[in-house]
Amino acid sequence: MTSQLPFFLAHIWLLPMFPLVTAAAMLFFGRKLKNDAINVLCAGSVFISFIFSAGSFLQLLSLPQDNRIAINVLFEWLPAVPFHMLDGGLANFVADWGFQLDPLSAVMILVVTGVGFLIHVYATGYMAHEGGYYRFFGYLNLFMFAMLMLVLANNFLLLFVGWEGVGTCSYLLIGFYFHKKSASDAGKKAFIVNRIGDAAFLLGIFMTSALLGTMRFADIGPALAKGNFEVGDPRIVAIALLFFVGATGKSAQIPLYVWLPDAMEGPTPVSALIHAATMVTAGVYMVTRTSAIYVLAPSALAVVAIVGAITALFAASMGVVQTDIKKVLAYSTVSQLGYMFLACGVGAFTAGIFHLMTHAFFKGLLFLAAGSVIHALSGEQDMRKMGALSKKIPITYWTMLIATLAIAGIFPFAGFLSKDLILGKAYEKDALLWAIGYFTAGMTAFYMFRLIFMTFHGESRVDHEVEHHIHESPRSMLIPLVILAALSIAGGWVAWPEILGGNSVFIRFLEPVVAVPHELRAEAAKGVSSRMGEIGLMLLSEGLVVCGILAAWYLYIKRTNLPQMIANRLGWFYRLVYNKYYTDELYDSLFVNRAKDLGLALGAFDRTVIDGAGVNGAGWLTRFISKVSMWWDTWIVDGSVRFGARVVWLLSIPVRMIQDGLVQSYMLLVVIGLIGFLAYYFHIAHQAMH
Amino acid sequence: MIPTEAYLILSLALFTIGVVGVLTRRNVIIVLMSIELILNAVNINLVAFSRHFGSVDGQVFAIFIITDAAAEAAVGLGIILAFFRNRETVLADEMDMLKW
Amino acid sequence: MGHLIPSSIAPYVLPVVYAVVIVAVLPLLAGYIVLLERKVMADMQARLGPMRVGPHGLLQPIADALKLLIKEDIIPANADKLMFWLAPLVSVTMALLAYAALPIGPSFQIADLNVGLLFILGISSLGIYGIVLGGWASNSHYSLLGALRSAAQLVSYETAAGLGLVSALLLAGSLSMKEIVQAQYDQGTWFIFSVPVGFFIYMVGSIAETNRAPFDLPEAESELVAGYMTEYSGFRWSLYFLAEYANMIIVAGIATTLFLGGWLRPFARWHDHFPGTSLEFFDVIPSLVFLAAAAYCFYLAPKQPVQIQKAVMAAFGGACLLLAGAMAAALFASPEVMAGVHGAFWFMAKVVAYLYAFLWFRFTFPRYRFDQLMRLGWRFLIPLALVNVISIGIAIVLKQSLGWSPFWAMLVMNIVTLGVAAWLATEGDKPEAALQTADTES
Amino acid sequence: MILNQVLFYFFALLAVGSAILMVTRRNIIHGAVFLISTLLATAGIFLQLQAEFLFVVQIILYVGGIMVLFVFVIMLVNLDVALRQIQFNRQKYLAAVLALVLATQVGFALWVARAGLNLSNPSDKMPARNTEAIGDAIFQRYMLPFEIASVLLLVAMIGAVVMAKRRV
Repeated sequence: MTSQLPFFLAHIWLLPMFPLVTAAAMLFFGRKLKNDAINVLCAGSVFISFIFSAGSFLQLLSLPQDNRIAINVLFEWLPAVPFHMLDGGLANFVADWGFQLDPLSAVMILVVTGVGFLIHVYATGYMAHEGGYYRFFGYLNLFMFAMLMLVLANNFLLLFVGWEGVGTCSYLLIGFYFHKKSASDAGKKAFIVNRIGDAAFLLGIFMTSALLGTMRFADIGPALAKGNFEVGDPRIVAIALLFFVGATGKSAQIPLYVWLPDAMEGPTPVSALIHAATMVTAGVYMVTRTSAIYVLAPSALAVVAIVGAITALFAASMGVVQTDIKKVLAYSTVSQLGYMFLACGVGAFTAGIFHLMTHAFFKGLLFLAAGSVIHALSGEQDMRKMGALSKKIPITYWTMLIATLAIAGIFPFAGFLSKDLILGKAYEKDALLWAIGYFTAGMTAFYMFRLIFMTFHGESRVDHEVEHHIHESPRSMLIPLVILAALSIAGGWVAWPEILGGNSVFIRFLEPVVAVPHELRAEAAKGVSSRMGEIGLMLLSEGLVVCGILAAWYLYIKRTNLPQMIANRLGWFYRLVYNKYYTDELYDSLFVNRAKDLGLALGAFDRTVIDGAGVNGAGWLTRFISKVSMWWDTWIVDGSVRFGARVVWLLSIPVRMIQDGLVQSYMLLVVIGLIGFLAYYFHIAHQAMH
Repeated sequence: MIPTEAYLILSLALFTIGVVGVLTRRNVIIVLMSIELILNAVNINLVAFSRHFGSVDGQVFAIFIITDAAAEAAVGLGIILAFFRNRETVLADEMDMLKW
Repeated sequence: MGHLIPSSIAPYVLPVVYAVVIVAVLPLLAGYIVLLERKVMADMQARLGPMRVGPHGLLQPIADALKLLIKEDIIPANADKLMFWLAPLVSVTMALLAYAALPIGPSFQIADLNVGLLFILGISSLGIYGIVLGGWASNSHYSLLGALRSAAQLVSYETAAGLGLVSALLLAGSLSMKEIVQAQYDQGTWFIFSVPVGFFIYMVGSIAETNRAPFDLPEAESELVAGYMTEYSGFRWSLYFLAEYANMIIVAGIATTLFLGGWLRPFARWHDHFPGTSLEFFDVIPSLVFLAAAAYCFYLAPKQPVQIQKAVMAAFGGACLLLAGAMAAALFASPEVMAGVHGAFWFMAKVVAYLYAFLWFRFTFPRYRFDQLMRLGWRFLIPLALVNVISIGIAIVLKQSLGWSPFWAMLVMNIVTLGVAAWLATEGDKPEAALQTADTES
Repeated sequence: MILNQVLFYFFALLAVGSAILMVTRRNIIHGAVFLISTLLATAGIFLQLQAEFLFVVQIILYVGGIMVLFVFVIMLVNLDVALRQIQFNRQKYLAAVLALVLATQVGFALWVARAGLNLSNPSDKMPARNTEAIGDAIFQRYMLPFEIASVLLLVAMIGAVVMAKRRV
């Protein structure tokens, strides 16, 4: 079918290859290259793939509405093997090296390559003075490759390849400053926590292939239809839950969110690209990709929604008390991801993807701006040592302010549209979920403006030696900021809701690929809910947001000592929240230390039983046997040999006495022989005479 | 007219002395000289018999023996010189490099 | 007087007498040869030479002999007594022993061995032991070096000299001295004219054998003090001295016998075959010589400063007069006596001429270096002698088998030999031609 | 006749005595000298056996050639330490005894054979001119051995030169 496809769609598989090539180049001979060459190669390759994805997106648009899908299979990865499914039917298992482009992955590749390119450009400025420049960009390009593989895969197995690839790259990049213990620990933490989710995800994949007999996304829908499972089938629920566990791992949801705040140890562009814009959203993508399964498992959907809502609330509450600027952004990322899962959980997968996109814009911008601030303050991350920077670094200030307004959800900005879409859907599903999301929105506004005020306003608390050389970042860092700011403003307009007289193009663009729960489908058939309700919801949220902003202003500009008093007032709760609800300690005491104990026990077992009894015993036995055989060799074998040699030596004594190499003794022997000969001759003659 | 056996006994005596010298002396040069002595005894023997049988063949053989003695002395002394240059010794029982 | 002597020892009487005469006369002769040498040297160097002892030093040899005999006899402390005592004895004994086969006249010979020539060569070649042992026994580096040098020199040049003699032997066809002289008489020519190359080779070789200049390296005063004689003194030294001069006379006698016709007077064969010709005056030459000597003595006698010297000079003149008379008387005695006496005269004359050549060379030629000496011996003389022998053999074959005349055969082959000699002379002067004489030099 | 016998016994005693001294002397030079006298005595024996040519050859070659070579080498190799060293090797007594045994055996053979060979009265018909006779024998009957001997001498000469070279 690839034959009649236009060029870009026929060659999607090229898309991940550009970053792969440059990554290989970096990792193999990057050490030899100059920084400029590295910039051109890496950013250039990402830009090329961005152009490529834009082109393929346009060509995808040109296709007819109902089959906007392009699949090209390079080759069969695992050859077709017939096997028995759970229901006994015979299926042909096939996993091929195939790429698939449909509206969902099109959005994803646009976000990934676009934001990725901007962040590459930013990184060229941010990392300019770091060591291991080529290493950093090599990892970054490798991540781009893996992420594109992830979003372009046409089957679970290939998606899992990308899934693990991004995990590996995130590990490498978190631990980029491997000489810092905290950084390497954070990398390890991220990796291990992800392992849990990945294990579940892998189980889900197995169950899927066992149940549906296929791995291709395109075949899942038909397989489900052919298997005509009724809604709530426990096997489907199990698959859905397993997938969701995988998603929580990758996308930092409760209970596996703990790795993301620590991941802020990595360089800021990494935080922006991987831990805000792209990778952490892979879970959302995956859930959306498998929405056909989820709609058959309402209970799983409920779990997703609840977990997402609670995560959003928890993370927001933790973000309120954080003082490290990047940590604040990290918790806000977690809570925004919670929003997305909330959307998915209530069945509004398209809303989730929409929020994913807008979030990629403004959260990436926030991280980059924060990085610019840190850059300006030469490495300072603690907000209590900032303040009154708005005049000193205006561009950073304004772009960050825009992003903050966007994430807070002020009316025309992108965040407003996506978040209110989610809230609307949640309200239609369940009021409690809506309430949580609503409250979270307020907290978001509060802590984000707390960040803004503490950083840019009030009186300066910057150290003096730092004070002197505060400077605006270079142009290579500012241009991405500006572009992303523009996107944070206008990026959401592609889904301008009908209520405000728009037509949500984006939603309808995504409609064909995502499934919709039956009751929603029924409501949709029943007709749109009351306009006034939606408008009211919007106004309510705007009001709450404004309150949050004012509270932040009051606390951190007007009465700067008040936060401390509040903290003292509700001490234990503050401490609880400030210490992140002791989650890490809890996990440590529950899992980590237990695992360590298990390791110790196993180690003891190894030492005592396996090493002691087994290995050392075997060694001792071998040595004993070898001693015996050595005794045998020495005394019996060698002994007999030496005995033979001794005998020969004894027998050869006379010969040796003869063969002494002295000519005169030889002469003596000649004389002796002569005498003997003469004696014999006389004997003969005497006999002859008689 | 002196009987032939007198010459034979003389040559026997010289021969025995030569043999003793060859077998017992450590100095290679004296060993060589003893060999010359032995050859000399043989010469006496030959000449005595040549007179005994009234033909000169014995003397011819004596001449050949003298020739051989000359050759042997030349080569032997050459060897001794070379050996002495390398080993600083002319003792026969220190020349045991054959024994390896 | 034959009946006085028992027949058992009759054949041994005459040889013993001859031997006693020779042993008695030889030292005196040697002494006077020394005097002659000094006089000739002085003459060649425009000096007078010994004049004090006796008129014109005529008694010098006796004085020297007395001095040597009464001189103290030193034996070095570390010397090997036996050898030190034996060596000069060996030298002089071998030198004197060689005279046994030397025919001074047709009848004046101790023993006519049929291997006479070889006997003389062998005995005189034993003289080397005197030198080598003496040099070794005196336990001195100079002596040892001199001894080794002279030993090497003798061994090298004996070969050449012997081969030089062989060419004459081929012509003579015998080893007996008498027969050799007889062969020259029969062939009517001295072999020096038949084989001049052989004579030349033998002459050089004999000079080297007797350690005379220019081959006197073993006793080169300038290099090693006096060679093997350094540690010797007094009587032993005089024995060496005597041996050396005896050897000189021996080689001169051999040369005379083999090449110069022995006791034959010039043109002997013509004289005997064509009696009454103008050659008769050879008979009176001996008497005339001695008469002239006597006259010179009487002429000098009055000129002597001292009375005693006048008397001595007159006595010498008288002695010469007696000899002249003896020579004249022999003319009228039996032919054998006449031949014996005159033969002895002619033999002595030739020997003295040969020795005069020795002295002449000594005073005119510079001394050789050792490697030059060896090169000359091994790379020129010996090959030349071999070629000479071969060519003489060819000449004899030409003469006997192809019936050439002896004159032409000898002429052709000698020309060939001389050509080879010229080639060798150019060839032997190659600088790298130094012989492997490492042993003798170390 | 008497003089003949006197000469024979003189020469014989001289030969044997010097031979014994040659074998037993400590000083090599003395040994060489005694060997020389032995050879000279032998030469006298030859002369007395009417082998004049051999007598001269003995003197010229043996005494005048070979022994000179010996004395030479002795003087080159002569070490004072050699005088202080032990002169006889370990097997001397055994060797002497065995040599005597051999001598007795040969003497026994002689004693047995003397009658058969009629040794007591040798024939007295030697050719008069000894040298010519030997020459004829060598150059006619023993031509080939003579040539072989010459080749042997050549080989020996080359060998000696090679051996005695400074660095071989």
